[in-house]
Amino acid sequence: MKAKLEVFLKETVLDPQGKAIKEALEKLGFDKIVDLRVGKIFYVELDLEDREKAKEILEEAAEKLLCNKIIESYKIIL
Amino acid sequence: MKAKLEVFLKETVLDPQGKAIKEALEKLGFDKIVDLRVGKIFYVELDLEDREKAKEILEEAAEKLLCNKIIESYKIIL
Amino acid sequence: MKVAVIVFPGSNCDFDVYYALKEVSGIPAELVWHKEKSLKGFNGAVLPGGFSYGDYLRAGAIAKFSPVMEEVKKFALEGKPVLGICNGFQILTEAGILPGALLRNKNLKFLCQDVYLRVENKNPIFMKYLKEGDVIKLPIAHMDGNYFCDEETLKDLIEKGQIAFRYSSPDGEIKENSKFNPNGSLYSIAGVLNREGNVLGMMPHPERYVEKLLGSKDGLYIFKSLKKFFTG
Amino acid sequence: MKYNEPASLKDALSLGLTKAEWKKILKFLKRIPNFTELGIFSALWSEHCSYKSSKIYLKKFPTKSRRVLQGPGENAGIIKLDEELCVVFKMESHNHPSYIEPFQGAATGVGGILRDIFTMGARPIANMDSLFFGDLKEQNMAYLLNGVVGGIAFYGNCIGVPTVGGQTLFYNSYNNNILVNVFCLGIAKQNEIFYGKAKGKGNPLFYVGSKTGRDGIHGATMASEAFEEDLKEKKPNVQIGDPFTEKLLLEALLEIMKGDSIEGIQDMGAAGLTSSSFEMADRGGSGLVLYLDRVPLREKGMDPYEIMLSESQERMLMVVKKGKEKEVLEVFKKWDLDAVEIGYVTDTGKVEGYFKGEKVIDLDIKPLVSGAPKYRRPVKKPSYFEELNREEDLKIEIKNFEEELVDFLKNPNNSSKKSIYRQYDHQVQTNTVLLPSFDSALLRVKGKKYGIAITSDVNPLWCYLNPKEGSSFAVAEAVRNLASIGAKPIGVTDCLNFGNPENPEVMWQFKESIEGLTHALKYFKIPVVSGNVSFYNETKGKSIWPTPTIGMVGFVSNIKKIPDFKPEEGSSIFLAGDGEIRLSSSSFSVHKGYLLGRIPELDLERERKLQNFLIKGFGKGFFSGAHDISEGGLIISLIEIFMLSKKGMEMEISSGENTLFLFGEGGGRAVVFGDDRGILNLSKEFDIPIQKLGSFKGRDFYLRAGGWKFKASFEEIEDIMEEGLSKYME
Ligand SMILES: Nc1ncnc2c1ncn2[C@@H]1O[C@H](COP(=O)(O)OP(=O)(O)O)[C@@H](O)[C@H]1O
Ligand SMILES: [Mg+2]
Repeated sequence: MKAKLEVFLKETVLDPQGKAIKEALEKLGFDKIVDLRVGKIFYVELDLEDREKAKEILEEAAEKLLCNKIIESYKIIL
Repeated sequence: MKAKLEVFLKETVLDPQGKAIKEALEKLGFDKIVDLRVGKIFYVELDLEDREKAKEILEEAAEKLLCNKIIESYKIIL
Repeated sequence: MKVAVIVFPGSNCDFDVYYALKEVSGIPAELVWHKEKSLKGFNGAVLPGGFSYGDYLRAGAIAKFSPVMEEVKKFALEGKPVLGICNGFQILTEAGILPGALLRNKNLKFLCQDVYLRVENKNPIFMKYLKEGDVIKLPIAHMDGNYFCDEETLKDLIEKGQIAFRYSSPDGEIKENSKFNPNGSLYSIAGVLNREGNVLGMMPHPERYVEKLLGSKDGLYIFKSLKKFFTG
Repeated sequence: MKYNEPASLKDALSLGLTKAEWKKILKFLKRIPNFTELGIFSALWSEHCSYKSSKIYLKKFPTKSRRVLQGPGENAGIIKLDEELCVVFKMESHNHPSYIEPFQGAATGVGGILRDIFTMGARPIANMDSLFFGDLKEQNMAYLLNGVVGGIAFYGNCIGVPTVGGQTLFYNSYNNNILVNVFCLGIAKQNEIFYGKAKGKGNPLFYVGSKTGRDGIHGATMASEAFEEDLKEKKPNVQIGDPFTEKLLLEALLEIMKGDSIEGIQDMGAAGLTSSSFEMADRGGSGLVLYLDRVPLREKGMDPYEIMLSESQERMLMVVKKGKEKEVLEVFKKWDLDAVEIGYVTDTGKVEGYFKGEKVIDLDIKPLVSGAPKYRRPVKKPSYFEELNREEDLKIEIKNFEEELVDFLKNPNNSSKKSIYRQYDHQVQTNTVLLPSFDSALLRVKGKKYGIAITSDVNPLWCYLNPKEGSSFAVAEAVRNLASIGAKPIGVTDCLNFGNPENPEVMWQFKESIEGLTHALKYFKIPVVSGNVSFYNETKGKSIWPTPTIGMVGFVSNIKKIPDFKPEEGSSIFLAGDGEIRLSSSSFSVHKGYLLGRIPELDLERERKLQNFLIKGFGKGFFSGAHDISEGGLIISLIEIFMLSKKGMEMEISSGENTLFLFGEGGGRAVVFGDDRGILNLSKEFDIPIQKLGSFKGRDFYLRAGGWKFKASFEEIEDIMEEGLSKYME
């Protein structure tokens, strides 16, 4: 099965990337975009069909490797 | 309203980052993860409530700036 | 004759290029801020290396919207020389002035090292003093230098003679999957030209090797050629 | 606790102050401070900001010479190059943050030291990084190494300052406390220097750069505490580096500084707005009024306590000359940066802070800054000292020379550091004449005949075994590394990394180390102009080895007379200098699992003779190259020369004790080569013992010593030399 894992900076952590991109959009006239933050997304293919199991595995992968919990949080989308 | 924009490498473009992460996961024993690709995700806050309009704006932002169509595709999630 | 060295926010080889042009190669040059809307009085432009806008989105992606880029595009169409080095090359591809894109290095790390380049072209503007098959040594310093384009474009580049340099061994041998193509570029491409041959984009830094004191003068081939083009 | 409510002893203790310090505060104020004011005290009186444990010792350093324009006490030190130009340099640690989040910790470390340099009006032209990690086989160590190197690369490369050298060591002592020391050097015209002084009553005070968030609140206090189990709680302190914004800040400031609108300026480093405002007012003998609601905020609902103590990066505090506000704002606008007037200079000797119309800070500056506590903490000679300092030297038996040598070469301490420095742009700004891999980095100054050399050195093993002489050796080694490219020292910055100062044994190490540094610096007449002390490098009661990192700046009078490492076929390879070498206390002995021994005898006179010999030899053009002998002994030096010259070397060694001769370590020695006759004559003139080891011949590295033999090609040795480190960095 396919799944997605989103990893993003915690709310309170500065996001220089998001800031620079937001400012660029502003200059291009996108005045309706009032906030923008950047994250990573992992598109994962799992060799199983059990959603619970998949979630478990992704959680473990996030905790161990994919998410730097000091500054980031994550979300699993099945 | 809030929206998300996913930007990811086209299938035909090599994703060395995804490959490296996949291999690292393998080494950690994640043998159920058989494929992994990495993309970017933009969390956007729009100053409007009209979904159609939001989609239009994000499409334009993607086409103009956020996605390089030579190598990437995108997907809007409202 | 006068060359504009464009300064984007985050450019950091702007002064190096300026120095190589003006002090070393004797080409009149001026630093031009990216918000400038006109390049009147200039006969060519160099887009220098660095990290425009921090490379925070994709390398070169935001800089392509700088006001001065309209003029750079005009230069490209009018046949005036435009040289993009490193981040400058990335900006040119993002702006669609040159084909292809520059992906993350295949080892995912920034690479600062010497590379050997085999000359693939006898472009009269930039490579007058080089001939096909020559090998020169220049340094690279980038995170995203892995050249990519689709098959059709590659075929086109080859057929139309738009490839300027390819990464090679010191003897000019091309080995795509070896340390001689450190960033993993498609077809070992290190630099490309537009169809008309007046726009060159390259990842290696010719401005870093123009004096013996710093180890090599191979970069001068390009600047001298440019000078010759201007002075006839 | 609300920011404007009265604080208590309990609050003081929770902020890391002691009971005695709390009493001292009450005595100064003659009232109870509110919570914001207490926060200010705790930050300014933290070890990191106040140097309360080290101050009495640091006073001993020599700080003057005819070249010194600014010694310790400012954002960075300044040394004259000629009548026009000067160099501005400093080294800083970012140890704790880098352990918590290696990439961002190291990145913001670089950002911080860069700001210290350009805030003085200098353009940063070179960085160095001195890194100390634990055993790479430890879980997480490779992650820390890659993160730190990645962070330094990210910040330095992006902002366009070349990282031209450094030092990287791996010892168990750093398993739980890695060290990240970053050095930056800038160049400026002597008449365009700016100081961190708030002067001129009525002058407006500007805040420039990134917005303030709740980043790293109390980072200074954190750097003043040992790591305990509650690491997790301290994690939210992590700050994110934004090199792009800093690049804009750098260019905008240097542009403004060409005009005549700035009175004084300082970056907001540790303890953010607190330390910058108090220190600037203190140096200027003035006072400040701050309107805290004008500070640009990134997060909602921040209160004065948080605003004063935030350590958000890429921010500066600036006193502008009255009437020049518009000029300044225009330049910032050009660079798309925010600049906000947040207050003005007074002559009250106070910092007064207002928030929503209420006065929330009302503090006299003097007691807070100059009146900060100073401690003469108890010292005690550690028990290990006598135990390890044995007179008799270690005997190490080598069974299979080639195997053991290759194994030693694969020790990450000896590995080529290429996997690290090729991630650093070391050429941007096109001034780097000698790149990483040389004993010192060398930079040209466009339009001048001279060059600037920099090196960073310390042998922490020696500093552990003998803090005093080990520290003297750190200076001697730096001098030797400079001389090995023909440079004379002109100034020093230091980064003194130690354990917990409340532990008398650590304090003893510190005291001894300062004495050793002072002794050697005075001997060589090199002034200290800036530096940094990092205490509390301790985890669960275990302190790191004393690590006084030395950043030394040298002067090469003729940039053309430097090593080229292109020896002629057949020319000789000489060992220059002599003196005691020992196996115990060598890095080979540690590699073999020993940790003991008296360190070799320190002989500064011998070091000076070698230094003079080397510098003279370069001046005369006798040397094609020279390489000092330090960690790893003669064998490592020879291999490194082979790597640099790529010329075959053939050597036959017949010393009574070949293990000692090849792997032993001591001071005062270097390998030199070039013009045989010239070198031999010069060695006589300088009374330098010299010994021919072999000559440049063929293509391979070929060494024979008694029954031992080692022969390998360049490619083979390159692979061996890279493997030890690259396998952890792929
Ligand atoms: N972390 C680092 N960053 C940049 N360069 C480094 C780093 N570590 C080591 N180097 C470089 O590698 C070379 C060898 O380092 P080292 O063995 O410490 O030299 P030495 O013993 O002569 O001081 C030097 O040129 C040094 O500058
Ligand atoms: Mg050395």
